[in-house]
Amino acid sequence: MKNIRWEEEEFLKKRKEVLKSWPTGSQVDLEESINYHRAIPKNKVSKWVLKKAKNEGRTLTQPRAGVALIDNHIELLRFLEKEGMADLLPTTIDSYTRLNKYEEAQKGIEESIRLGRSMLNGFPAVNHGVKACRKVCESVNVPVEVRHGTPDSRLLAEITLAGGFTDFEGGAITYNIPYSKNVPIETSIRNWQYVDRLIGYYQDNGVSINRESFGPLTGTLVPPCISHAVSIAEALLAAAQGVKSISVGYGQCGNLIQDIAAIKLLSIITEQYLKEFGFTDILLTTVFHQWMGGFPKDEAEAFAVISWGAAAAGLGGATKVIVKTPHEAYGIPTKEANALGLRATKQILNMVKDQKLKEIELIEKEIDIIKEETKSILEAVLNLGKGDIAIGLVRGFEAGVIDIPFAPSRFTKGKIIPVRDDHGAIRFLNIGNLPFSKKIRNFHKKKLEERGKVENRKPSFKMVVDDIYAISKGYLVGRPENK
Amino acid sequence: MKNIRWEEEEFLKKRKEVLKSWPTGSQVDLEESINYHRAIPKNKVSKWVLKKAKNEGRTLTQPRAGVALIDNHIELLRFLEKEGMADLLPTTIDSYTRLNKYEEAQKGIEESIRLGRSMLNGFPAVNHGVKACRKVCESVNVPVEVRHGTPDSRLLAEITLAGGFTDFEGGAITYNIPYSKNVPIETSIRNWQYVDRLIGYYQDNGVSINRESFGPLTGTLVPPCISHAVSIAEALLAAAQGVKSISVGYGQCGNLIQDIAAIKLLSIITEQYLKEFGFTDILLTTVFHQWMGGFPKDEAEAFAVISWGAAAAGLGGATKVIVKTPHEAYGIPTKEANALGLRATKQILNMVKDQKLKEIELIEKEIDIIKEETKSILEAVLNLGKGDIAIGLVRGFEAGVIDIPFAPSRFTKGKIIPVRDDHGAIRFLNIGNLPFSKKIRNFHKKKLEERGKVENRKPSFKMVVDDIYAISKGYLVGRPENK
Amino acid sequence: MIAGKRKLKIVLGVIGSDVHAVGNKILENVLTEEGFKVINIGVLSPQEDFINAAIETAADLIVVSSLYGHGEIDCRGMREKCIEAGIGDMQLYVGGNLVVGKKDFTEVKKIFEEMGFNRAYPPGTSPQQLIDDIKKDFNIK
Amino acid sequence: MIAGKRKLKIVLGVIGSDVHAVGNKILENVLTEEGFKVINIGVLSPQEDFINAAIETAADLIVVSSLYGHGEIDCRGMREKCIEAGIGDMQLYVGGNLVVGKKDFTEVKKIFEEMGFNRAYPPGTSPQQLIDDIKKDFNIK
Ligand code: B12
Ligand code: B12
Repeated sequence: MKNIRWEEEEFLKKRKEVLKSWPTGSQVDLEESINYHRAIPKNKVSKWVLKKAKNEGRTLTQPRAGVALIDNHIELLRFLEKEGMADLLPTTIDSYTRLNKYEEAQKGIEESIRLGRSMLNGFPAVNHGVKACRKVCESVNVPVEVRHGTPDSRLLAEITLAGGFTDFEGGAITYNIPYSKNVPIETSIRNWQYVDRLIGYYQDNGVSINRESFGPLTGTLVPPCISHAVSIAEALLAAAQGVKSISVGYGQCGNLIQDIAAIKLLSIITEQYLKEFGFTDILLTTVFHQWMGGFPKDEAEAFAVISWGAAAAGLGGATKVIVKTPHEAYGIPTKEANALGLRATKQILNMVKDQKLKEIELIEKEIDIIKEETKSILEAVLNLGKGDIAIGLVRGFEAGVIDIPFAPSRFTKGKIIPVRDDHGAIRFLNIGNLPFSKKIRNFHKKKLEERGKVENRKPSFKMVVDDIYAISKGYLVGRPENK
Repeated sequence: MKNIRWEEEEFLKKRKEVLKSWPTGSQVDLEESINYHRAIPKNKVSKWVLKKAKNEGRTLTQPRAGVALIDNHIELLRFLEKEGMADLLPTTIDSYTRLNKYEEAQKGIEESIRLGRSMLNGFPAVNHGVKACRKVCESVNVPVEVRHGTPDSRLLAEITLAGGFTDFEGGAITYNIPYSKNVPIETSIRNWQYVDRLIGYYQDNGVSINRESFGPLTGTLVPPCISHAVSIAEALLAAAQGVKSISVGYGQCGNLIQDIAAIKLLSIITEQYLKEFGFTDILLTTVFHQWMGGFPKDEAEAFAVISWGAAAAGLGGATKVIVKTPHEAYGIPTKEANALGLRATKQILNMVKDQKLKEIELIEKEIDIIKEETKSILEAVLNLGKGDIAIGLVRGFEAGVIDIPFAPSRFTKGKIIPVRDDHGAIRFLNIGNLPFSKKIRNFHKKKLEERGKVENRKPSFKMVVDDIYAISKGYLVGRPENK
Repeated sequence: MIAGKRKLKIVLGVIGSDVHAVGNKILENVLTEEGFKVINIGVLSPQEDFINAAIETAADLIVVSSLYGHGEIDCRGMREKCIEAGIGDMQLYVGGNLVVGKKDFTEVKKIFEEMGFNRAYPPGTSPQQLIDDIKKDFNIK
Repeated sequence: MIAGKRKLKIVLGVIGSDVHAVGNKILENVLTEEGFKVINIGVLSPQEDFINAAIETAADLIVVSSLYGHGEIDCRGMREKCIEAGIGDMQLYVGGNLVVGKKDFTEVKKIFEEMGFNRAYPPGTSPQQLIDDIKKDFNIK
């Protein structure tokens, strides 16, 4: 396995296997699907909508949404388009499908019909098949993206792309490490190379599908350099298979300076790496995820967290923001709650869109830090891969020079421990095996000493736990009582 | 009339008159009230709570709230303390009382009893009298402030201060020009000198009552220099009568840079003027009002506006923030809606409280602008008053060197016209008679040309109207369609 | 309005102890631009001022604003006063934030219609809506 | 726990195809610090793994987490499987975000109690609540 474009033959051979893995696979006709895509108007194609937003400096809104049954799902999306004024729509896939458990998904569909409410936490697109997907995409007037969390999404990609979706989220790392326990990185890279090649194939035939990397990873105190390194790696993997429209993502940390620095840097540094590897004709856009960790239960407080995320997304100039809802702490939102999150977000975006935050030294300094960290990680990864990012990722995760906190997967060391500094920016309590310079190590140490002093306690795992709960309890930094 | 401390004799003579103007006046016994205040614990005294917050760099929350009947009002305040976690409570006075129409207020009380719902937009404290006020203040565990909009609040002050309130909002300008049509400035200055002297009298006897100026004025695109000049003037008026605890206020503009600059400058420059006039022992705190203009009707959008205001208040370091509610566009909020606004606000404040926005050139530049403008206005006012701010205000408003936009009063020229620039900061379309330097005039002209160019239209009153509607329609800057 | 025809005369003001001046200024501006003759008596206006202005100018319509929540008390008896003053068939519109609190508007509308107002509008009604209705009621194209 | 006494043994895990690892890690941490013996089978755990672990370690209590919304499907039949496996009287607690969507919890509680769970908890229940209830149920002071 290497980060090179798959041979057509190899790809086509694999396709046959993949399409056989569940009956609906037989519904896919690639040539017919390419023609189908060619007829989709530009305002319903992610790439074009993203490109326009990028040029205009606007931030688009997108919810998460998916229910078990086709008609309900369509109703849901239409509602979010109309009442939520969503610029982009999603189809969030259920967790059984994500783990290729199509039989359980089938049970979920049947139970949902029987009980008259969605028993699945998303839309089981594979079970529903190509026609159903087209029906979904045709029923709205904006692009629809497949959003999931699937280590092996080859069949899902085949069916949904044939089904008219123009955007596909995920990646070999971002949809493996936070979403599974036992999938080797080599396996998920192979499977995602397939997906990327499939999209590359569409691209070769003039059809642009956008590929988005899932920036937030475990959603839990992920330091920007970690998600940046992963996003860049996934961009390089996708580009190698011929993908030409790529979005890289980032999950809000909560400290405004760090968030603006991170999202600004993300687009600059990813472009640089793409260029360095010879990919010069790629449309690169950014995605900002509103706070991905535990939410407050109170809806007013949730609105505040949503609004704060919208503000950072807008001020940071992200191309799109993924929106949370006031139901976040409880469960999959009703369509009404989902629309509320969207409308609050849009109000903030519109209020900040003309505001420029310029000449801020703190942001520049933070950019320098994240940049140096990200580069150290990627350099080490590439070294281990002898210049090949795919091999480098496998070896890098093994060595822990790249690592993801709080992940279920046993293929990441899980040695790094993040924690907030005294201003709420996410720093490292434990750097694990990350290949950071002495300067960077000292930087983090100093930052945590600063906080420790204020709180009159040593930085420890207790502090981390406090930080994990903090936002859901109404704070950014998890202080001990009365601090 | 001059800005000098009233003679004791003059004051006591006036008191007799004032207390006779409505039967409940006879309930006031000043010496007994002073003793009553001495027994109030510090955590229920505004000055001490504000001082603590100022020292700790915290931003306190305070709602607006008031209903016609005593028990309902108490229930309301208790609810806001408990469910809204309000740090400070208000008692908002109804509009009849504000205009000294105690007979109509009485009708309102009776109608409210008859119909079983509040027919008044606030608490008619004068009609209810001293004991009722004490009952209100005693029923909660945080300081309670009288918030109103009364050009002649002498009796209101007598009754509510005797009634145990420890904070009193308003001022000769801020509670006249936006709140009445026909009250000469000289009259309102006299009446507020009385109030300030009354508070000074309490102070002389060791009882600190906080005096807050109503920064937002008409709540409609008020440029910071205007409200700053007025706030400083009212601080000087209060200080001259012996008031020792003063809060100055500011209504959110919506542009983050301008808002942070304004609230930061407000405390610095007011301190400077107080010092210049020899008042060195005053506790000065600041108040930030969440957006005071027209609100969006949609509650999710309203939450966004509330959150954005909370963010600016917190990042700007205001001592207290006055909180709006998701019902703002409709009517007096229910207690539940009021608590929602408070909780959203607190969540944001807690999330931003450790975040420092430093080294921002844009903020420094904005501070310089507002400072120069404010100083020009105050200098002109003081010149006209030959160094006396009271006389200067009367002459200054007459001359238009100080002026308030969109006000009902005929005692302000109403010649200045504010409008937003391309980034949403509030600038001047028409400078009226404000004594601005050529540099400042050019600055505003350039800023508006910039916006005009972007929107392809000449800055005009149409632009102003668009700006007035903008936030309620989901934007900060009122662009023409499709801009 | 049809050019050449007599201009429709509208008395405009904010009733009672209400000082909300902004909407009033905008309404004056918009109605005037639309071609109506506006007599704006401004904020803090008692019922009598509306009626006197209407009589003095032989107005066709009175547009009452009430924002601050006392609308229900302030507007009571206005139709009766019109009748007493001999302009009992005057068109009366009212709008703004008519009652205290956020209430179901159908109920509020009923209250004001029973008071004798010809039209009553919910919070945030656009001036365009008002213009459209005036044109309908006065048969203006 | 009373020192010297046998430690209470708790099997902990996240059921079904659920990968939410954070709460699980924290629960392990907190329960261990409280003095319990925790056998954490982690995320993505089928019913069988819970039961096998409980049998192997002779556990006193199984604490099931389900965050992702499929709890209702994933937990069905668990009590029956316990009975089959000969640990029919095992204490079963369940918590997390048990069903799809924001629902009235009394209803949800009923569903899980009818399935044979001894206790079922609403979203965001604090670990302290869990500890308190364990102590109550197992008579630990
Ligand atoms: C972080 C997060 C993620 C991360 C998880 C990373 C990882 N691998 O751990 C990522 C982004 C990968 C993710 C993925 C998904 N998630 Co998720 N996620 C969250 C989120 C925001 C926070 C969870 C968290 O870590 N909280 C912090 C910890 C400390 O709290 P906790 O998990 O609640 O656990 C505590 C308590 O619940 C309690 N507890 C737990 N178990 C038990 C048991 C007992 C007996 C007791 C007493 C107490 C108890 O104690 C724990 C410690 O305090 C929640 C929403 C929220 N809570 O705000 C959604 C949420 C749980 N996710 C949800 C969903 C649907 C998904 C996805 C399907 C994607 C999607 N549609 O958006 C996938 C599922 C993937 C899968 N197969 O499981 C839904 C579940 C919906 C429902 N139940 O109706 C939630 C509620 C969000 C929502 N409102 O839609 N998610
Ligand atoms: C700015 C403002 C103020 C400013 C007013 C400055 C001034 N002198 O003009 C200040 C700060 C001084 C103020 C004071 C008060 N206010 Co005030 N204020 C507002 C606010 C935020 C915006 C009003 C505004 O200017 N909007 C912009 C203009 C363009 O819109 P508009 O006023 O709604 O007018 C438009 C429409 O209503 C419509 N319209 C108006 N009349 C009519 C008539 C007809 C027939 C039609 C078809 C349409 C129509 O057309 C207008 C133009 O588009 C509103 C809440 C909101 N709307 O968001 C509260 C609000 C009106 N105020 C309110 C209150 C209670 C007060 C106070 C009593 C203080 C308090 N308790 O907070 C005092 C009252 C003082 C008094 N005696 O009147 C309440 C009224 C409550 C209710 N009805 O239940 C509101 C709704 C806020 C709230 N939710 O509590 N206020």
